[in-house]
Amino acid sequence: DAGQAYFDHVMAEDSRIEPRDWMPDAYRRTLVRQISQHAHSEIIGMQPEANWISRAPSLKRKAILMAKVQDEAGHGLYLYSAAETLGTSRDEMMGQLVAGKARYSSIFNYPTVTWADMGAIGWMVDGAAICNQVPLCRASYGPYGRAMVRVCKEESFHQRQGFEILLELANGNPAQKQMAQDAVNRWYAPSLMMFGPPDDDSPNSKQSMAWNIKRFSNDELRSRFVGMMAEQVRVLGLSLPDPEVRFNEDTKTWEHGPLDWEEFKQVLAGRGPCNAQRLERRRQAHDDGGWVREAATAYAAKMAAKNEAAA
Amino acid sequence: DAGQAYFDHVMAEDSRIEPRDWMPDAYRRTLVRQISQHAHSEIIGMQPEANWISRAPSLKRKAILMAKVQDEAGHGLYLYSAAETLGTSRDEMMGQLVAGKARYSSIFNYPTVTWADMGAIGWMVDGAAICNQVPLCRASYGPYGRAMVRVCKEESFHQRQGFEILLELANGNPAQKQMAQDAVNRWYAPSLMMFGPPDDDSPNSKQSMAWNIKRFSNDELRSRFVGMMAEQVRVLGLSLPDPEVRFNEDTKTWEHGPLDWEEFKQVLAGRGPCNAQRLERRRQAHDDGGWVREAATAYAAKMAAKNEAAA
Amino acid sequence: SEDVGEYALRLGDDALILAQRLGHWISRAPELEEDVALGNIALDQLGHARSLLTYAGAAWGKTEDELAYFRREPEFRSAHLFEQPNGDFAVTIVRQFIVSYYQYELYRRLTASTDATVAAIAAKAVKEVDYHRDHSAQWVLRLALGTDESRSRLLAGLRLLWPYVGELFEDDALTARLGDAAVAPSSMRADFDRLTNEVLTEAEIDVPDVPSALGGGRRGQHSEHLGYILAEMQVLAREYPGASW
Amino acid sequence: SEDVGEYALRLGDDALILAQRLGHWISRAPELEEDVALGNIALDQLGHARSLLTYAGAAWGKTEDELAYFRREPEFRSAHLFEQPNGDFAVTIVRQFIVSYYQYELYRRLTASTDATVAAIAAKAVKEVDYHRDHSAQWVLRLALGTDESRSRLLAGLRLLWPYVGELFEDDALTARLGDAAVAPSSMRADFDRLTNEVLTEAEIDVPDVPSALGGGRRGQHSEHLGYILAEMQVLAREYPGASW
Repeated sequence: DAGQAYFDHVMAEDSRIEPRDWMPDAYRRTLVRQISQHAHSEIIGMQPEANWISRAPSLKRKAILMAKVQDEAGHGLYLYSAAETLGTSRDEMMGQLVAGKARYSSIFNYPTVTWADMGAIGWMVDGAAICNQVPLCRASYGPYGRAMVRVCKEESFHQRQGFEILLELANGNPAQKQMAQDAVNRWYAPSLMMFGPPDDDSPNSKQSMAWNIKRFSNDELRSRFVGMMAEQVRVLGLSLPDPEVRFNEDTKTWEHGPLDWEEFKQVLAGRGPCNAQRLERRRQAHDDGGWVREAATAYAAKMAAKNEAAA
Repeated sequence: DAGQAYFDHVMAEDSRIEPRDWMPDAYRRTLVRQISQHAHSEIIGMQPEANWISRAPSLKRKAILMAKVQDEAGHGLYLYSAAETLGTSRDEMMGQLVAGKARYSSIFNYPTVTWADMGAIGWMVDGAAICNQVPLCRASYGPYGRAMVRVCKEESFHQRQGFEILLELANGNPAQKQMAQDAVNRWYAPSLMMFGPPDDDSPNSKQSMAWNIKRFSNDELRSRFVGMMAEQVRVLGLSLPDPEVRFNEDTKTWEHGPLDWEEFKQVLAGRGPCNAQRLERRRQAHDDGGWVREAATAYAAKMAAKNEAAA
Repeated sequence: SEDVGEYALRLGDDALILAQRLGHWISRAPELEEDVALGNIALDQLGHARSLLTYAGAAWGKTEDELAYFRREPEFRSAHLFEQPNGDFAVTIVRQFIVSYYQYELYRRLTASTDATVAAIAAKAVKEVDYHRDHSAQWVLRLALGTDESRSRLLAGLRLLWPYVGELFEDDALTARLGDAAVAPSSMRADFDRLTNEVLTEAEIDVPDVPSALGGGRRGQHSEHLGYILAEMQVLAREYPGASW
Repeated sequence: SEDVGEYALRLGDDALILAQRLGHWISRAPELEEDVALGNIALDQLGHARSLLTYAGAAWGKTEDELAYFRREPEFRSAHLFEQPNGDFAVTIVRQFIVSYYQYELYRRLTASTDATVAAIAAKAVKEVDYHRDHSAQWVLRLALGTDESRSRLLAGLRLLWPYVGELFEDDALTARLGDAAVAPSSMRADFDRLTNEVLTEAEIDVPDVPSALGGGRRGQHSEHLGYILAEMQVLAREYPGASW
């Protein structure tokens, strides 16, 4: 029919679908899942960093960290809004998250045990997120692509700040340098796994590529990321905990050592060090805030009725 | 009548009234007020010391402090039980406390801002309490007197521990010694005021003396306490913040400088540094524990019904 | 001068401790918009604290971080209100309501301080604090007129925190000596009362009739809360003295 | 030997961190009897911690206080369960339920340790822990069968904390090397399961079907909570290094 034809045309042209356009149900469902997972990741991703706001070792770093975590709440807001244009409400998506029925990026189920983790998250985790997200700025669904443009701009700022934290530590006293290296060691493999399973084990990728909501394969993105890390880690004077990282002159791609996909699956299945804690904390904040949201709604209704009566 | 005659006889003999004996209403009311105030003081008095359990600077001190605060809960239990024999339930008394309708010793409305306060509270506050309480071991109401015997035994143990804390600090580094002196300075006047207003401003004392639930006047007890402090403070190598403390050879009593009774009244009226905080914390614990007490009651009822059915 | 330094320290410590308290809400707020809003307010306060502590430090040759991380409790000059725990959202809103109306009056007057640096810091701060005022007043109305539960929580918050209002408006020798470089705290009380009252009246609430707490923060006598705040805030900086971050 | 020291450190850190957590309840419990009971348990745990840390310290020439107050986070050996926040009373009871049944099996076996000191500490501890077991089991029953609210809170607590059970029963190279001086953690699991199950069955509750958390406490990899616990616990001692108290 006409809708499908227009949709196919948009895909072929690599142009954009907007909220009122017809779209296949599966496209809509996939997008809602992908965007809401991304939004959930921003929200849950606030926790590991919020964990160090109160203990940041200088006021400047405290301000930068606070602003960063706050930006993540903002990203969550844009992304939930983008998903809402597809007909699913934020309440519903939040409900799925606190009920433990929605996914978010597994990386946030690792604990932040030292201040250097603030650097490693910024540099590596945000770095990986950027590699993933820059192509999404051209995603075929308009509101999603536009949200990603804003998100990516802020993320690259965050990545630079993370790099600076590590640089300062790497140039600090031996204990600080050790703290930085230790954080890089701990976050290296989990950040590589952020790109998802290897291509030969990634069943949904093909359809998402056809719909222009995925532009590069998991392994392509991972390789690009490894290259970025390998170059920048030298500036830091630190090292990656993977002796097999190298540039393959034949394939012109970066290669890395084997990853423990068994651990990845464990964490994904809820057995990460902080899965229960992250979810419980979100649930608690949601539950504790229930009476506040109710009050705001009741007040808005009263004011609306008053204005109505006055009009 | 016969009840009054027996009661008067007991008072004259300085003997004891027991729960089933007849007693004047005013005697009963005064006792309930006095014993419950004492119980409340034990309960509220846990807070200033509990404030340092988590930060106690050695494991030995932590254990001693924990045991002390726990003992105070125990004292609260004995005293509420004694008051209950007069026909007022613990629930009712607790209800009055959390509603802000009952009094407790004003001393607990001062904050514990350093570790040395653990020493000063033990040495001075418990010291004053003992001066007040030892005569109450002979109170005319039996259950009260017997509760006081147990309380006093533990209090004098606590006082020695407080003295030890100060002694250790006074013999420590200069900052520790300063911390000790500073705590003694802060707790000195409030602990003297624990004996209540001067005799010429203490309207209820006379009746309580007649009923043998008060044995010495406020000023007599205060003077005795000042003497005790004046002697012990020399062992500590510290000083009392009152140049007018001296033994009057003529009257054979200890004298001290003027006290700021205006501040005393302010704190009594709720304007102490921690009045609101202490009450709120007790209320919070009481409210938070509501569902637990309900569950225990419901469970007990179910078990009773089950046993009934089985019998 | 040291007097101005001491004065900047008071204001800076108020802002720093409040920022520390508010920062706890980020990732725990009742809705995402409030994670953002409370985060903004915390950032503003932290910004004011940094300017004020930097200026205060100049009097003693110390940096903002030396003042924030290496002073002990009695050296802090924050008033008790700022140290009070977050409590539930209503308690936080009440604290914000008192603080922002107080700080607005303060910074508004300080824009005319005879001390140019204080005046410049105040000129920037007053605009931000005006937004904080609006944020807290809106929430006071929503909670007061929203549901029975929100109203009763708000009233409880007001009773809990109103005792700490008095300390904010106490004059002392320092503010007297500083004259027009500072503001006499008592001179702001009438405007504070009038403006907070307007909001409370619209919220159908009477000013709580509660006794005033004793205070003492400006002399380094603090509530029991400050020790915990500092233990957490300073732990890492103190573990690596002299390190750069 | 250092191996026995390391083993004592594990058990001592478990007890120390738990005592620190439980101590918070004193003056905050749902009823006075529980202020006393939880205080008793905290004191028992602190006592065990002191014996164990004193013995552990002997291996490196350190005192109990040097170990408690001057180690950093990665040097602690507590399992994650002990670090978990108190939560509401139900969460604390669930933590106690797991801990006390685990510690009972542990200390019961350690009374036969080939290390005489470990055996002596265990002989004293097992009696106390037996009381902790009884206390927690009674409360599991009361909460499970009391009211709807208490049951649902208890179930939530079980789901929250059961993931940390696995770590307690993990063998590693150290426990293997120690042989009969220690207990192979995995060897206690069956008895733990059987005995906790008896209580849960009476409480009409199924063992929660939740994934196991990763753990790592024995290798110094801790939950995010430990840093806060240590910041508070160590603040004063670290402020005056070398001081005597």
